Amino acid sequence: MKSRLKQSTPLDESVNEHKNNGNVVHNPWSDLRRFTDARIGLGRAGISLPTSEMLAFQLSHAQARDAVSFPLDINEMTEQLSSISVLKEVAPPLHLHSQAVDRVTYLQRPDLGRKLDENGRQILLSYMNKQKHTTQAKHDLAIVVVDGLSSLAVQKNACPFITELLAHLTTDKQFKIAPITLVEQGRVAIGDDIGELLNAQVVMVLIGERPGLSSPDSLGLYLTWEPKTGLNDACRNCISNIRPAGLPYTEAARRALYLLREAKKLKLTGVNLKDRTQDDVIEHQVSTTNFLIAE
Amino acid sequence: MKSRLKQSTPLDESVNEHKNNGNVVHNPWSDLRRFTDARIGLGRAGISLPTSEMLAFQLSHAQARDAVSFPLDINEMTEQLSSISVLKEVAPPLHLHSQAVDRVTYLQRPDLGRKLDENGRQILLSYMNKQKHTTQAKHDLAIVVVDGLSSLAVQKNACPFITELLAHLTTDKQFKIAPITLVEQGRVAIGDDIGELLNAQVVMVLIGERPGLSSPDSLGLYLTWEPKTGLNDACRNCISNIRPAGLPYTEAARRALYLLREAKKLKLTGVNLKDRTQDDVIEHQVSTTNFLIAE
Amino acid sequence: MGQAYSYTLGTHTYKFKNLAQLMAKATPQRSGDRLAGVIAQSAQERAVAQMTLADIPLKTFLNEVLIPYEDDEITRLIIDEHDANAFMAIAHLTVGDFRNWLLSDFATPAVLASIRQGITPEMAAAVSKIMRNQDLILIAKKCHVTSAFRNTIGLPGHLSTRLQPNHPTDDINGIAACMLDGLLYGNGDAVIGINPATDNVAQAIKLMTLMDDVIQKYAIPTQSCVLTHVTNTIECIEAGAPVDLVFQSIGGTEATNSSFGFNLNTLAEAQDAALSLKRGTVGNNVMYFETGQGSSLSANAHHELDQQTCEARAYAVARKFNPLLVNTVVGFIGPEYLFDGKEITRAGLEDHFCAKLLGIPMGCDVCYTNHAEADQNDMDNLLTLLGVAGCSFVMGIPGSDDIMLNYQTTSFHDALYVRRVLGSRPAPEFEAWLSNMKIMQSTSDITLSDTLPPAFAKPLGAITGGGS
Amino acid sequence: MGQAYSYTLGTHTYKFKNLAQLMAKATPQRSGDRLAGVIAQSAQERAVAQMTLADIPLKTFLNEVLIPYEDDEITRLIIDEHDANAFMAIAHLTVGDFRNWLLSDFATPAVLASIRQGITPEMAAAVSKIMRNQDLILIAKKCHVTSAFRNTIGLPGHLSTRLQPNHPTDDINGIAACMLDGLLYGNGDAVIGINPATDNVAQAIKLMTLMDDVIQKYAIPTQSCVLTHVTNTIECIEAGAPVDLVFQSIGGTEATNSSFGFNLNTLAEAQDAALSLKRGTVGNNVMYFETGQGSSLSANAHHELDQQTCEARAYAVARKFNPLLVNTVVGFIGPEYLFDGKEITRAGLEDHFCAKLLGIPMGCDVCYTNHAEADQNDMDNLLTLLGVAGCSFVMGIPGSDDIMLNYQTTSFHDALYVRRVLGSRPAPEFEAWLSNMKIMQSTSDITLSDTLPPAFAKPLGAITGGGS
Ligand code: B12
Ligand code: B12
Repeated sequence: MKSRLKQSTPLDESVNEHKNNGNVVHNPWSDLRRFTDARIGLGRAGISLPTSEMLAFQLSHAQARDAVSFPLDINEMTEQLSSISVLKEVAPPLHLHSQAVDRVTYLQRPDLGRKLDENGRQILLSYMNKQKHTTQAKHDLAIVVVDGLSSLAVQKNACPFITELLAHLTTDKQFKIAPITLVEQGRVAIGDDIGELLNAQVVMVLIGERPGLSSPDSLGLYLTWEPKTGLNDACRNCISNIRPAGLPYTEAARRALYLLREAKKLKLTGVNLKDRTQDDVIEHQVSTTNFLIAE
Repeated sequence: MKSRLKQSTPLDESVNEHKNNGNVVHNPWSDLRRFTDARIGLGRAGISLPTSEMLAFQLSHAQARDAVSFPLDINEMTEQLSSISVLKEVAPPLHLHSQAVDRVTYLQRPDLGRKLDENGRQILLSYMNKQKHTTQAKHDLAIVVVDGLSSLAVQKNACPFITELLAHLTTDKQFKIAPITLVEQGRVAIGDDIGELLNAQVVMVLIGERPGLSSPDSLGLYLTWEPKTGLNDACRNCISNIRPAGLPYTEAARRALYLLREAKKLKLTGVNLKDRTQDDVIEHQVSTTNFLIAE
Repeated sequence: MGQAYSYTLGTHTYKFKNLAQLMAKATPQRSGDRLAGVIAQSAQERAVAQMTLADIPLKTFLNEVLIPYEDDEITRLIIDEHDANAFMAIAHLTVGDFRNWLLSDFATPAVLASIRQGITPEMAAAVSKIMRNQDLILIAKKCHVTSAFRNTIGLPGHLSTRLQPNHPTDDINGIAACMLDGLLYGNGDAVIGINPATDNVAQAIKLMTLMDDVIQKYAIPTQSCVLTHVTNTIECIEAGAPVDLVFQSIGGTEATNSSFGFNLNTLAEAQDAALSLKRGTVGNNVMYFETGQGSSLSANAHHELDQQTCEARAYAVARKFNPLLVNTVVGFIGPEYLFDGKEITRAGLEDHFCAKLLGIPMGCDVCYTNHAEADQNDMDNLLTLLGVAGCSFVMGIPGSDDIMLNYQTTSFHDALYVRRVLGSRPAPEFEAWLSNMKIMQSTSDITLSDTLPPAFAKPLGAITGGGS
Repeated sequence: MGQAYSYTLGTHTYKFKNLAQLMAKATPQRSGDRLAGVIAQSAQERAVAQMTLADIPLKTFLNEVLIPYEDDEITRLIIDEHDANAFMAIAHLTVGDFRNWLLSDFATPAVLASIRQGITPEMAAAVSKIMRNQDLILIAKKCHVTSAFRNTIGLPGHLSTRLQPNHPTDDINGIAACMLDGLLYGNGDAVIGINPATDNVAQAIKLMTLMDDVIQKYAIPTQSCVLTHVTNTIECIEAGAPVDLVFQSIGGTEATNSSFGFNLNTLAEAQDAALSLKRGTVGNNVMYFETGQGSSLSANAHHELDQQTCEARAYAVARKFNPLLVNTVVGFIGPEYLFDGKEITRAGLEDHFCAKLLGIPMGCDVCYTNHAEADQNDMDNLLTLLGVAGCSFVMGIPGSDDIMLNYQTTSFHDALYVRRVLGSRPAPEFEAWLSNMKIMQSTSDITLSDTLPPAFAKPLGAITGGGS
């Protein structure tokens, strides 16, 4: 995870727009934006945000608000997921829905977003019933893809991440993966309902985090051991900010694999399962030297 | 219009509620409330409103909000109006509706509240057509009763006021009154549409003023000479606050009659027609002596 | 009507057919503009309109008028009285630059005062549309506008109040009772101003006399006003009534004002008449105007402008007549024009900012009606924000409840709250009176006397039999 | 669960099945309480509940607990540590009287401080429910709460900021860049506090070291914090990391906190560990807590209480551990709990008031998410109101945009705005540093240097090649 050298963004250009006129004081450190997407070095008019920055912000906000209501493209997602090669051995994705019937309800009723609707229950029950006849109806891992607050996040990042993850998981032939479920209007805890019905040892929820102003597409991962309806968040682990401009897929997959392995070892997830991936990675053992303290 | 001696209201009682405890400073002049419904002499906690007064206000506000959405009882109003003896000679009240279909629309679209809907137009046209065959289809006065922002105001005050008014008007046999119209979801200017269709020389709109915290039932009167669609408020005269605790019916009628008479004389209403009723009333020529300047 | 504007964002090009439409679409959301059909269709369109507006040179507003010069006497007033010298300091700026410039440390109170006459209402409206609430507050605070009659209004760190003792039948003792209540709560330095229930010259004179008697008897350094129609007030003056201030509701288009039954000549005539009475002691500002977003649209006199632009244009009318007081009655008309507490708050801050920038002694009737989505908490918020912004005055009414106009505005208590919490003081002449009369124990930390001030004990004793 | 309450209004009798329900129904409207099904069904029912609540003696809250003593360690904490002596001064009051008493001139800052330990969270919540926003502001301003570590937070007339340099991958230079930005905008006196993207002890230590290095190198009189789980921080301390403050999100019920994975013992252990490091210079307050209405309901751990009452109970947890900082992250969770700007504003003022009344050094993360009905103007309003109320600190983030937590909070610029407009100053030790470092030209009128402060010119020059 080295500092990424960023392309200059629209922010950078707009800074100079009102340069000669409006008495804007520029910040000589605006150059540091190559280290971060954060809105640093914006300059100031008196002590206030310069006009161009203020308006750029307003525009971003308008766009982020739209992102919230952007619906998940089920067909495209199903197609994407079906094309993951390792998943070809697994049953095709199942399409589920929470008890929140639409976006407005979803936003006002998080409780409903946490519960699978009856139709979904039936889909899973009937799937499991069919399984009973062939193999033992148990799964080592259920991956649940949920729109959450940003369908964009899921659409952009779920498949690449799953691909990366499975590339390493399937080395173990004993490991049994449940069919991927694709959930509309869901919250994190809906993984408990689904994982339980799928009789999964661990459920991994991939969910769209609420869209940020500069990060409308951030994917969150929540891992829960022995999922069942009614668990709380203390029983889960989380990996956040999975997206190209955040935690890269490889790195996220590495952490997820670590957590999966440890969960299996300790037979739990949650507060008592600590992510110690960093401990053994050379890259992160290096000093915290940064430009501010470098001599 | 002498100072009314008011009954003690709930306000008066609540003042003493928290007397011994909460460090409320009482105002020795709270007695002056007999001169006004205004919330004077409330006392203070520090410099703030005492709890009891604050909560009484909250309750009034909750109730006033309800008053806005209280619908006009058409049947009761029709009955009331029909029972006015002088009106027995006139055709029964006509029931009309503005183009604002419901309360929500009404509140958001004052433009629609100003326009008669098509159905209403037809009612008036057909009424006028029928008249053509009998007498000359002209009216000296059209009285239009409109719910406005307080149906309560209309329900309580329109009939007593009209009765009072007509008691004096009908002395003149030549004076031809149009059938009273009863309008739902209307604004003042809807009188222009109606007056024009009824071919009235003057239209008198009686409308529910927006409900106040202590005066949910205040009736407004607007007089417009030669009404026709598109006039503005500069062409009208207004008498406001007609209700028992405000301008009494007799006094309101007296003023209305004055304006009607002057309008006829000057052939106009509006800014150029000044209410000079007071000039000739002894009661109002007396000095402005009040307790503050009395020796 | 002027040129079209466009802005390309990604692949989409937004078009604005003229400056008026661009202004309207750049305005923060409010119900009146939706009603008028001039509002932006989405938050994104609004943001783009703001960006487009930011790039427009201030000069444009001198060349491209929003209502034709021939059709509207307010447009003529704005253009004819524009001060090109004062404008020079900002002539090179775009709207966006102008915001930066106003926020910059260079724009001190003195500098801001020096350019006032170079700013047109439309420039003020335009720059306000691309400002956040904090900008509106910060800059307004730097715009010092003072005016005077029997006391001085608008000094920095001061907040005055209009004592509004309305009564549904104009009952003399009812009104006097409210006046007493207000005075004993330290209110009334901006003006003691009655909205008469009955619109009648004799009535107005009666009320003027009442207030004048009280002001004289107690030697109160304040002024009175009966908020009747300007033509009535002219008659009152002719009849020899004690008129301190001439009132009129004003709007930002000629058509609005003609629906209110007056024009600029009427106001000039009234001002002359009032000045001729020479009743002011420390100053000569004799006019009192009320404004408020929505009145033009309500009179169908808005020429497709957004309501905030119409409102700002009303300040050109006000400015012409050197008023003592102007206030926006911001939530008065109702939710048809400003839907809820949020819209009322925004509008209040905009109006105050634009007026102050233009050099108007602006106060605010922080208020709402019972058909609006607003409550006392919204008023507390706006009152506090305006206090911080240096608002010249607010209303003071018994217990917030206007029993005649049927709406809620700030109470006598509210005024003391904001004075206490911000340390803002009444007009200095009035403050001295409050101390002398022993109404206030301390005017610096805003504590009231716990006992009845001696001067008022006597009349009260006579009528109440010694208090309750 | 306690007795029932009723109130007769006209012919209608309103019934409340117990104190918890009465409290809930008396609460100003918000979406979370609607979601929980505990909200009043009409404005009138709410008004009646408030009137009923106003008549309840404060003593009742000591006898009638809202969550059973046996079931909840926070109830036990509240009851067991209640200071009967401090309570004496107010023991005879009802909730309604208590409001009057708090507003009265008798309740000076010193008196208010003396009764703190006699007030329970439920009493504070109850009285706040019958207060208007202006009351919440006025009284909070009188409650002075100071705390100290390497500087002093909460002095009257001061406003501090948490510098929040979050980065989605915890990139060291990305974080350092935000820190620099914040420091050069005069922010960071409350704490420099990072929310780590990755929840991992090694990672936390890295970030702690980073901040400690900077604080030491530039001798900044401030403290650092990594907002990781309390159990992680304990591990960090054991590993010898430079921990200034221990962070934890806390809620007002035992079940909430157990869903967050800790209990009171965990916090006690962490506090001991942090105290053992003796890193404070001017004080020993080593804890930093975050709270926010909605977290209990969200964890289904609200015991049918309204969310504001749950929130106030969290302050009992905070108070137990003498924190340096507590802040309510008021719009953070989203519209599920606080729907729009109005609800966020009310909640922010309530939380600040209740905390200050209880003696907690309260700050506020004035914020909103993109799925809420709120915008920057709402934040400007709340920020200003909290500034007037004497809020201890607010957040400072580059351009308001948290690129990791995905929400908008106050920016470095916002903090300067509120300081300038209200004259509130940074913590005195930090203020001196800002002057010495030539970051601020003048700390009294909040002007920044136009040139790069010398101490930072060098590292910047090295990396940027001399500025842009
Ligand atoms: C709201 C209001 C206004 C608003 C109207 C805009 C709007 N869209 O509502 C504004 C602020 C613009 C306004 C202005 C004035 N008003 Co006005 N207003 C009121 C108020 C508070 C409520 C009216 C109401 O509820 N109407 C009922 C609703 C359901 O119908 P509506 O169709 O929406 O209302 C229309 C009328 O109310 C009309 N209107 C409003 N005021 C006036 C005044 C006159 C003289 C006329 C003819 C019409 C008129 O405007 C509305 C839109 O067309 C009343 C007080 C009251 N308690 O009623 C005073 C009141 C009617 N107004 C009054 C006055 C004096 C004025 C002004 C003349 C003040 C001035 N000196 O400039 C101006 C000009 C009015 C005009 N000629 O257009 C007086 C009238 C006294 C009288 N007996 O003649 C009243 C009674 C208040 C008072 N006592 O001071 N007003
Ligand atoms: C909102 C939020 C919260 C809210 C959750 C309440 C709610 N109703 O939303 C509150 C303020 C209570 C909260 C608390 C905490 N949070 Co949090 N939170 C977030 C945030 C900003 C957004 C989550 C989101 O959008 N979820 C998606 C929506 C659609 O689904 P949802 O079902 O509504 O969300 C649920 C989960 O998000 C869950 N949740 C929230 N935080 C956490 C943390 C952990 C470890 C777990 C397992 C679950 C969890 O709570 C929600 C309701 O059940 C994320 C950052 C991000 N960009 O995602 C951080 C984030 C997930 N939280 C984080 C942390 C550390 C915490 C705390 C442990 C902090 C602390 N030291 O106490 C606590 C305790 C959490 C717990 N165990 O319950 C970290 C997790 C780091 C990691 N990799 O493990 C994140 C990534 C932020 C960060 N980097 O600091 N959080």
